[in-house]
Amino acid sequence: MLIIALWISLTLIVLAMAINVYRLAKGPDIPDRLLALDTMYVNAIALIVIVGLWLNTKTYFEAAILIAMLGFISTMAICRYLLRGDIIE
Amino acid sequence: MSQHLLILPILLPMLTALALLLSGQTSTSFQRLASIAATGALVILGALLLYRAGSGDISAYALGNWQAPYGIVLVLDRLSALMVALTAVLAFGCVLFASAGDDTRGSNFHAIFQLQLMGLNGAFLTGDMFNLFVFFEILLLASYALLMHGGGKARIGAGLHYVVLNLVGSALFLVALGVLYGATGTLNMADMGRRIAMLSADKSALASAGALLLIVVFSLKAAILPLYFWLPSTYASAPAPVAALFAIMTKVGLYAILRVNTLVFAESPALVFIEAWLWWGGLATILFGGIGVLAARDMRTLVAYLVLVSVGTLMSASGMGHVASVSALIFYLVHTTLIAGALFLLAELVGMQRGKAGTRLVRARKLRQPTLLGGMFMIAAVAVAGIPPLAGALGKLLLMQAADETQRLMLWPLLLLAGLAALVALSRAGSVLFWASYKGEPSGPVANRRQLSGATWLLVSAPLLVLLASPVSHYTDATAEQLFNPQQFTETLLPPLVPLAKEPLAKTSRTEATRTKAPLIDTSSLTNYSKAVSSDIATAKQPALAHTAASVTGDKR
Amino acid sequence: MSLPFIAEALVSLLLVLGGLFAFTGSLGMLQFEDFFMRLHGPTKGTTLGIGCVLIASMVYFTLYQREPHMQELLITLFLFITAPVTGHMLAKTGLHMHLRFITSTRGSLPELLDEDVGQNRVARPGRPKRPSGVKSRKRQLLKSRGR
Amino acid sequence: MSLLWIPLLTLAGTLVPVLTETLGRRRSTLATMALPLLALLIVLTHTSALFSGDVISMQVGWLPQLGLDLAFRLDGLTLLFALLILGIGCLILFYAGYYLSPQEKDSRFFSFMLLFMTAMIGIVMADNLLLLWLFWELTSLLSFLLIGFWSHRSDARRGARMALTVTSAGGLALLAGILLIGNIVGSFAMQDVLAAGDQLRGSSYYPLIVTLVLLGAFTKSAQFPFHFWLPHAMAAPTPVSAYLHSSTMVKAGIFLLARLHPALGDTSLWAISLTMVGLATLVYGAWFALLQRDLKGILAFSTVSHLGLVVLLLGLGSPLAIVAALFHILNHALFKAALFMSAGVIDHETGTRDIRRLGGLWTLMPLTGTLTLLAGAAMAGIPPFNGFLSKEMLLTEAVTTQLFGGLSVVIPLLVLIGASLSVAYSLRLIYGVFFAPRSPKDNALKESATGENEEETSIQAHDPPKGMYLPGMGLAVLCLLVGLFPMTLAAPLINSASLAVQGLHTPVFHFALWHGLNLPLMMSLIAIGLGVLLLWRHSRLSAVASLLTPKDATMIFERATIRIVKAALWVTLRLENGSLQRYQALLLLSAIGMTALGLSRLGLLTGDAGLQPVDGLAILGAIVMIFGAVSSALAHRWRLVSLLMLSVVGLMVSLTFVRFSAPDLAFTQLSVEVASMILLILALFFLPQRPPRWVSPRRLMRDIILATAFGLIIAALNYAVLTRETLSIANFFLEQSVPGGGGTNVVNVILVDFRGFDTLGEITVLTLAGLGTYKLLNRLRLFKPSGNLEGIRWSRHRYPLILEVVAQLILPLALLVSVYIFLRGHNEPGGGFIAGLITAVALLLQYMARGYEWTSNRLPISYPVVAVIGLLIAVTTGLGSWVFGYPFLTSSFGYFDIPLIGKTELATALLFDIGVYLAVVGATLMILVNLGSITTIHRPTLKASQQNAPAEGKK
Amino acid sequence: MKIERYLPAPALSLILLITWLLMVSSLSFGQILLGLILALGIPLITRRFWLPLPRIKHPIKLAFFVLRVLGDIVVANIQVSLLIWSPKRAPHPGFIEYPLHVQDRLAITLLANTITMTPGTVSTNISLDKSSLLIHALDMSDEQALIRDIYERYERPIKEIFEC
Amino acid sequence: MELLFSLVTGVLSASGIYLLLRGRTFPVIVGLTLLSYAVNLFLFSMGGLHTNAAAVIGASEAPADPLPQALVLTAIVIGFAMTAFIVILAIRARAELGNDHVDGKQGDEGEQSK
Ligand code: NA
Ligand code: NA
Repeated sequence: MLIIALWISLTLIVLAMAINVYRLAKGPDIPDRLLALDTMYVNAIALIVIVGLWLNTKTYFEAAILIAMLGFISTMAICRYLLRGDIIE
Repeated sequence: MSQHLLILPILLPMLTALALLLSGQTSTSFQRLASIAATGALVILGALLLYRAGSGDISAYALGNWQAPYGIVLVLDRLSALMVALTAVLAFGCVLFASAGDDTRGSNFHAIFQLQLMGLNGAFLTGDMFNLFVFFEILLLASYALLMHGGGKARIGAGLHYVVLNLVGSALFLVALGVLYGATGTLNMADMGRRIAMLSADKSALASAGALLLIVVFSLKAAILPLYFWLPSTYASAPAPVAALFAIMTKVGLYAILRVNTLVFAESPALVFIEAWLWWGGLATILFGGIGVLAARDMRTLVAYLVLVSVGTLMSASGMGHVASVSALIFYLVHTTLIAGALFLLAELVGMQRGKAGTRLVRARKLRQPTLLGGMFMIAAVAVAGIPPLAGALGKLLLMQAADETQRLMLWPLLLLAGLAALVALSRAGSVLFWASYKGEPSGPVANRRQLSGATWLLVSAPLLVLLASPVSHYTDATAEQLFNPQQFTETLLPPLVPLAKEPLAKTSRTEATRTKAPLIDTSSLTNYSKAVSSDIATAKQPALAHTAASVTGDKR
Repeated sequence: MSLPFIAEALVSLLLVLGGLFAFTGSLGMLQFEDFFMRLHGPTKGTTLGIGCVLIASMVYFTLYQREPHMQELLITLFLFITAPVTGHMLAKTGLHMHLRFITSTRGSLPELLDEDVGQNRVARPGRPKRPSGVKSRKRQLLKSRGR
Repeated sequence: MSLLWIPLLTLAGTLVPVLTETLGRRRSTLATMALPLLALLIVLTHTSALFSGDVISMQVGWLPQLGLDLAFRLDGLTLLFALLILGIGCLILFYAGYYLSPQEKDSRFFSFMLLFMTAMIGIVMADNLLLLWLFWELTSLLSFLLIGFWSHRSDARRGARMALTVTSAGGLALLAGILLIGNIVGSFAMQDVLAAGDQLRGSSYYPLIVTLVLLGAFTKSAQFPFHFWLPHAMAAPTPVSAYLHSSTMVKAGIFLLARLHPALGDTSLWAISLTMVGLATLVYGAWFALLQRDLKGILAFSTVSHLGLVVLLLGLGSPLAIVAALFHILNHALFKAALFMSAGVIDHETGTRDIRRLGGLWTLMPLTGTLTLLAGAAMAGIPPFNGFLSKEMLLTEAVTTQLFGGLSVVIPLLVLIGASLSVAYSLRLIYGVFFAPRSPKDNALKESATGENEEETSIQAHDPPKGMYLPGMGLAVLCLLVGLFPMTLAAPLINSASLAVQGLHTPVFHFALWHGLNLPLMMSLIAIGLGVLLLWRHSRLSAVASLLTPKDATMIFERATIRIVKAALWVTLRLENGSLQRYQALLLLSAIGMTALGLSRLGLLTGDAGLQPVDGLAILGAIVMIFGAVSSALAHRWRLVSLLMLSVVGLMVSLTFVRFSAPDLAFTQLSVEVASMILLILALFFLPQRPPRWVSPRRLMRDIILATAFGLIIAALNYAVLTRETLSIANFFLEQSVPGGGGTNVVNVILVDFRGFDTLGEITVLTLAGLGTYKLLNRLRLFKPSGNLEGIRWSRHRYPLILEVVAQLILPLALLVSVYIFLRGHNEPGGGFIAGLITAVALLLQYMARGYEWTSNRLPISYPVVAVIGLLIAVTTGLGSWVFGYPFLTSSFGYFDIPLIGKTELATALLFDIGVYLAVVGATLMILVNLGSITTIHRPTLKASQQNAPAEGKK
Repeated sequence: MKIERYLPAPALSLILLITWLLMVSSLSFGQILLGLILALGIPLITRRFWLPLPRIKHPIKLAFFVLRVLGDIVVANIQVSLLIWSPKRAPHPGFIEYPLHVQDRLAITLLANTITMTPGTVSTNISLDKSSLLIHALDMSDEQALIRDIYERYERPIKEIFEC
Repeated sequence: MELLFSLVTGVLSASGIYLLLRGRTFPVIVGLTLLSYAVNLFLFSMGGLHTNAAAVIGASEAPADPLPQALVLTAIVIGFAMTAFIVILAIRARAELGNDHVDGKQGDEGEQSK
C-alpha cells in the first residue's frame, strides 16, 4: 500500500514540477516565471521527502528545511528587485 | 620549531595578514613595519629551507598527522625550497618598494600581499594535487585583489580579462583533477605518479587526457603562446610593486609543470605530447614575445613582453625534458624573475619623474635622478637582454648549451634574435627615457629611499648571480637531478604501494540498493579492502611528530 | 487493525492527498488565464499538499519506524508562514508590473495608481500574442490597466 | 697569477675617476692613468718571454658546467693588442683630460673608458672562447654608452643605438659560432680550440661556424656591408673615436680573425670570404673617405678602408701576409689615433670639423699641423713612414696571390685603386685643413655647416695646450720612427704576434723601406701619383660621386628599423586584439585539442564497468536540467529570465546530489545558490539591462561549435571515467573516520580533519574575496536607475510591511536551524560552512527587509573582523597541536561522560568548524552587504587618513 | 524588570525551545539543556532586530483562530481544486479594496497571510497608510459580502487576540 | 545512467561556454556559474554514481567515495568566492569603463545592429 501511495504521490509531484517547468519556459511575464520557480522549490521539498520515504532514510531531510528557507529568501530577493530595483537600500 | 619549518612559509604570512587585518587601518607605519618584517623573516626562512634542502634530503610535513597519500603533505625538495626562497627575496623588494606610498592607494594592501605570499608558498610546498588547486585559488584571488589595488580604467579592464580567463582555467583544472582522480584514485602527487606508471593501457589513456588538460591549465598560468594574451596588459597595468611580484606568478605555472612532468606524468604516455606542446609553445612564445618587445610603446609593456620572452624560454627548456635543460632553466628562472621584478619597479620610478608621459616611450621632461635611475636601468637591461657580464647571459648560455643537436636548430636562432630584439628595444627605450628629454628643470618627485632600496635589492641579484654562478648552478644541477629521480621522492614520502581495493559497493548493489534498507554487499571484497586498508592505517597515523619528521627526512646521513 | 497498519494507511492517504493537492496547485498555474488567478493554486494547493506529504513522513518515521522525527512539523510551520508572504509579494509585484488580467475581472483599483504601484508606464515592445486555445473564451479579451 | 692583475687593475681603475673627482680634472686624469700604466708595466715584464714565443696562461674555475672559466693568456698577439690598448689608451686618457669641457661629467666618462679598456683587455687576453665573448659583448655595450655620451644630441643617440644594434647582432652570431665550436671541440679553452683546427675544418658545421664567426668579426670591425655604423659613431667625443673606433674596438674583429686563424683559417672558404670582404671594404671605405666633408667622417671611412686592408691581408693568408696584417694593425693604430686627436684639436679650436670651412690653419696651429702632416703621411703610405712599409707588403702579397686563379689580377688592381684613394684623402685632409685657402663666401657651405657657431671662429684658433697635442705628437713621431727603424721597434713584437697566430709557419721577414725597384714600389708610386690627381680633381669627383652614391646606409638602416617596429606592432595588435572572446576561444581550443588528443588513445569510450539502468526520475531531472541550462544560454538577452533558468539548474544540481548520495553537497549547493542569487540580482541592478545588439551569424556559429565541442569533450571524459571502476584511497577515510577523526559524517571529517588544510585554504579564499571586493567597491559611484527597463518607476513601498514582519520572525528560527546544522555536522550532513551560509542569508534577509542603515545600526559588527577572527580560530586550532608535538591541524577528540547529559564528544575539529562558520558568515556578509550598501550613503570609502594619497585611477 | 532583561520574549523562547526539540526529535536532558540555552540566547541576540510587537493577550483565542484557519485552508483548497479541475465553469475574478481596522503590523501581516491562505483570495497590496488591503479574489460574486465575511471570520478575532 | 549524467554535464558546460563567449559581463558571469555547476557535477561523479549511499557511517552500509564529495564542497565554496569577486569586478568595470562589455567598449567584432 505504502509503495503504491508513494508511486502515486511521486508521479503527481513530478507532474506538478513538469507543469512548473512549462510555466517557467512560457512565462509570459517575469512574475509568472518567478511563481513557477518558487513552486518548483516547494515541490522539490515534497520530492525530497518522498524519496526519503522511499529509501527509508532521513539523511537528506535537512535539504528540505534548507529549500524551504532559502527558496523563500531568494524569491523575496527577486520580488524586491522587481519592486525596488535595489534589494538592499 | 624546526620540525615545523615546512609550514612556516605558509603560516607566517597568513598570521601576519590576519594580524594586519585585525589591527585595522590605524597605523600605516605599523602595517608597513609588520609586513616588511614578516617578509624579511620569510627571506630568512627561505634561506633555512634552502639549507635544509641543500643536503639532498627530501623532507615532508604531514598535515593533521595524516600520512600521505591519505592526508595532505607538504614536501620540501630542492626545487620547492628554491622557489620559496626566490619568492621571499622578490617579495621583500616589492614590499619595501610598496611601503613608500603605493600601499595606501587602496585598502589592506599588506594583508593581501601577505596572503598572496601564503598562496605562492603553499603552491610551491604542497605535495597534493587538490591542495595545489586550493593554493592556486588563494594566490589567484590575492593577485586579482592586488591587481585592482588603486583602481583605474586600465587595471579594471585588464583585470576583467585576467580574472575571467583564470576562472575558466580553474574550472578546467578541476576537470583535469577529476579525471586524474578517476583514473588513479589518489590525490597525492607522488602516489599518483607511481600509480600512473602501473595503470592499464586503457586507464593510462584516460589519465593522459587529464594530464594534457592539466598542462593546458598550467600553461595558461605560465602564459605560453595561445594562452598568454592576458599577460601584457595585466602586467603593464598593475601597480608597480604588484607587477614586480607578478614576475613570480608565471613561474608558478612553470613550477607546476616541472613538478607534474617529473613526478606525476614521468611514466605517462602523455609526456611526449606534453613536451611537444611546451617546446613548440615555448618557441612560439619567444617569437611573438620578441615581436611584442619590438612593438612596445611603453616601458611597462616592454617589460611585460620581456617577461613573456623569458616565459617562452623557460617553457621551451621545460619541453626539452632532460636534466641539463631543467638545470639551466632553473638558473635562468631565478635570474629572470628577480630582474623582471626590478624592471617593473624601475619603470615606476622613471615614470614617476617624467610627469604626464609616465612610462610611455616618448620625449618627456628631464628626470630628477637620471644618473642613478639610468645606471639601474642599464644594469637591469643588460641583465634581462642576456648580455654579458650579468646573469642573463649565463642563463642563456646554459640553456643554449643544454639544447641537443636538433633542438638547437630552433632554439638558438630564436633565443638570439629575441635577445637582439630586447637589446634594440631596450636601447631605444633607454635612450628615450634617459637621454631624449626636453630642456628645462626636472620637477618630478625624488625616488623614495625605500623605493630605491627595493629596486636595488632585486637588482643586486644580477651581479650576485654572476659571482655565485658556480654554487648556484651546482644547486640547480642537483635540483634537476633530484627532479628526475622521483623514486627518492616517492620512497621518502609514501608507504610501500598497496594495491587499491575495489569499491566496497559491489556492482549489483548499485541497482538493487534503491529500495531496500540494507543493500547487498559483496562481503569478500569488503574483507579484502579492510585488510588492505588496515595495513595502511598502521603506518598512517604516526604517534608523534618527532618520529614523522625523522622518518621522512631520512635522518642525517 | 494493528498500529502499523493504521499508520501505513494514514501515511498512504496523506501521501496521495498531498500529491493531489500539490498537483492541483501546479495545475492551476497551467489552467488559469492571468497571473493573479494563476497565483491562487500554488499558494494554497501546493502549500497544503507539501504539508500533507510532510506530515506523512513524520507519521511514517515516528509511528511506523518508531524513530521520532518531528522536523516535518517545523518545515510545515515554516511553509505556512512563508507561502502566503510569497504569494502576497508576487501579487504585489504583478500589480506593480501592470500585468494584464482578464477582462471579466471585477472591481477597480483607481487610487492605487498614484500611490502604491509604479507609474509612467511607457509603451512596451510588442509582445507575443496570447494563443487563444479555447474558442469559447475568446470573449475574455485581456485588458490592461494604465494605458 | 700576475695575469689576472692586468684586467683587475684596469677594472679597479674604473673607480679612480669617481674617487678622485674632487681633486680636479688634471690630477684626476693622472690618477686615472696610474692603474692602466701599472697594468702596462706588468705586460711589459713578460715581453722577453713572449718574444721567444712562450704562452703564459692562468685559469680560475668559474662555471664548469658551462665550460666557462676565468682563463687568461698572454702571447704575442695579446701583447701586440695589449700594448695598443693600454699604451694608446693612456695617451688618450691624458688627451681627454684636456679635451672635455670643464663642466662635463668627466668621472663617468673616464670610468666608462676604463671599463671599456678592461673589456678590451679581456677580449685579447681571454683564454676561453666564452669568456672572450662575454668581454666582446661588453665592449659593444660600453661603446653604446660612450658614443651616446653627449646624450642631448640626437645624432649621438642614434649613432649609439646603431652601433649597439649592429655589433650586438654580430656578437650574437658569434656566440652561436662559439657554441658550435665548443660543441665540436668539447671545450672552450683556447688552446684546445686552437689545437682542434683539423677537427673543426673537417666538421660539417664548418661553413656555418665560419659564417657566424665572420658575422661577428665583420660587424665589429665595420667590414662592408656592415660598415655603416662606424661613421655614425663619430658623434662620440673625439677621445672615444680615437680609442674605440680607430685603435681598439674595431680591431677586435680583426683580432678574432687572427686569433682563430689556426682553428678556422687555411681553407678556401675562409680565404675567399676574407679577401672579398676585405677588398670591397678597402675600396669602398677609401672612396667614401674621399667624399666626406667632416674630418671625423674622413677618418672613420679611412678606418673602414684600413680595416678592410687588414682583413684582406688575413684573407690572403700567406705567412708574410699575416705578418703584414699584424704590422698594419700596429701602424694603423698609431697614425689613426694621432689623426683623431688632431681632428679633436681642430674641432676644439675652430668649432667646426667641416673640411670646406677649414683651411689655412698651418700658420695658426703649426704644431698641430706638423702632427697631422706626419700621421697623415703615414696613413697615405708615403715613405719613410710606417704606413708605407705595411702597404708595400700588401702590394707584394696582392701581386703574388693566386687565390682567384685567373682572376687574381683583380686583387692588385683593386688594391692599387684603394691605395690611390688613400693617398688622395690623406692629402686632402692635410691640404684642406692647413693649406687650402678658406672660402667663407660659399653659401652652400654655410647651410651645411655642422658647427654650431657660424662665426669666424678660426680667427682665435691656435695650438692647444701641451697636454692636448703631445699625445698625438708622440704617436706621430712613433709612426716616423717605426718607419725608419722597423726592425728594432716593431719586428720583435710582430714576430711574437705572428708566432701566436701561425706558429711554426712564421716566416723570416725583414721590414725595410727599400726592397729594390720592384713592382710593388712602382705601384706605390702610381698610387701616390693617382692620389694627387684625384685630389686635384676633387670637386668634379664629388659631383660625379653624388650622382653615383647609392642610398645612404643610415637611411636604409633607420627605415628598416622603423619598418620592423611597425610590422611588429601590426603583428602584435593583430594577435592581441583585446578581445576576451578570442582569448577564451583560444584557451578552449587548446583544452579541447589536448584533451581530445588524450582521449583519442582510448580504445573504447565505454569502459568495462558497464552501465547502470536509468530511471524515469533521473530522465526527467536530466531534461529539466538541460532545459534550464539551454534556456539560460538562449535567454541571455533577457537577463532576469536567464537568471531564473540558472536557478533551476542550481536547484536541480542540488537534487542530483541528493539523488546520488551526497547530502552535504546538496546542502552546500542550496545555500550557496541563494547567496549567489542575491549577488547576481545585485549585479543585475547595477549592470545595464538593455539587450546587446545582435551578433553576426558567423560569430554565432563559431561560438556554438566551440561550445558544443567543449560540451562533447566534457561529456566524453565524464562518460569514460564513469564507466570505469575507480580504485581509490577512499576506503581509508571510511575506515578511519570514526576511530581517527571522531565523526561519522566522513565528508565532514575529511573537510575538518583529513584534509582540513584544504578547508583552511578555502575559507582563506572566501575571506580574500571579501577583502578584494572591498577594494573594488571603494568609492564606487554608480548610476542608479529610477525605474525598470519598461519605464515603470520603482514601487514606493521601500520596505514592504509584510516582509518586515516575516523577516523578524524568521531570524531567530534561522539562527536555531544554523546551530542545529552546525552541531550535527561532524556526525551527520551539515557543518560550519552550511550553518554559516544560513546565518548569513538570514541576516541578509534583514538587510533586504529593513534596509542597510536600520540593520547595520542593530548589528554594529565589522564583517571583515568576523571573517578574520574565524580564520584565526581555525589557524589557532591547527597550531594547538604544536603544543603536543604534533603537526599543524592534528585533530584530537574524546568522549566525556558529563553528569546528567551523558556521553558527549568533544573534538578540536568542532573548534575548527567554528572558525569556518565565522569566516563564512563574515566573508559572505562582507561581500553582499558591502555591495548592497553602495547605493546608500554608507558606501565604502577609504578612511580620511589614507586619502592624502593621490586620487586613484589616475594611473 | 530583570526578567524582561534576560527573557525579552517568553513566547518566542518557548517556540524556540519547542522548535529545537522538534528538530532534534529527542527529549534527552542534554538536548533540553541545549534547547534552553538557545531559547534564551537567541532572543537576546536578535532582540535588537525587533520592532515592538503586540503581546498575545488571548492565547486560547489564538488557538481557536488557528484551528479555524486550518479548516478554512482545507476548504479553500477543495474549492480551488474544484475550480481548477472543472474548466467549464468560468470563474469571475476580481479586485477588492478591503478597509483595514487593525493597524498593528503583526496583526496586518497575520490577516493578510490568512486571507492569502484561505478561500479564493490573495492579498496583493497593503496601502502605504495601512488603511486598506487590496485583495484578489478568484471567484467573486458579492464584493460587500466578501468584505464582511473577512472581517467577521478573521479580522475581528485577530483584533481580539491582540486587543488592538 | 552514466550516459545520461555525462550528457547533462556536457550540456551544462556547453551552455556555460556559449554564455562565456558573449560580449557582456552578465552573461559571462552566468556562464561561469553554469560551467562551475558542470564541473562540480563532473568532479563529484568521479567517485561513481551511488544511490542511497551517503558517506555517513551507519546511515548507509556501503557508503560512496567521500573524497570527491569533499573536494566538490571545497570547489563550490571557492567557486562562490570567485563568482562574488567577478560580479563586483563587473560592476566596477561598468562604473569605470562606462559600459558592460567585457572588453570595455561599445559593440564588438561580430556584433552588428540587426
Ligand atoms: Na568510476
Ligand atoms: Na543597495
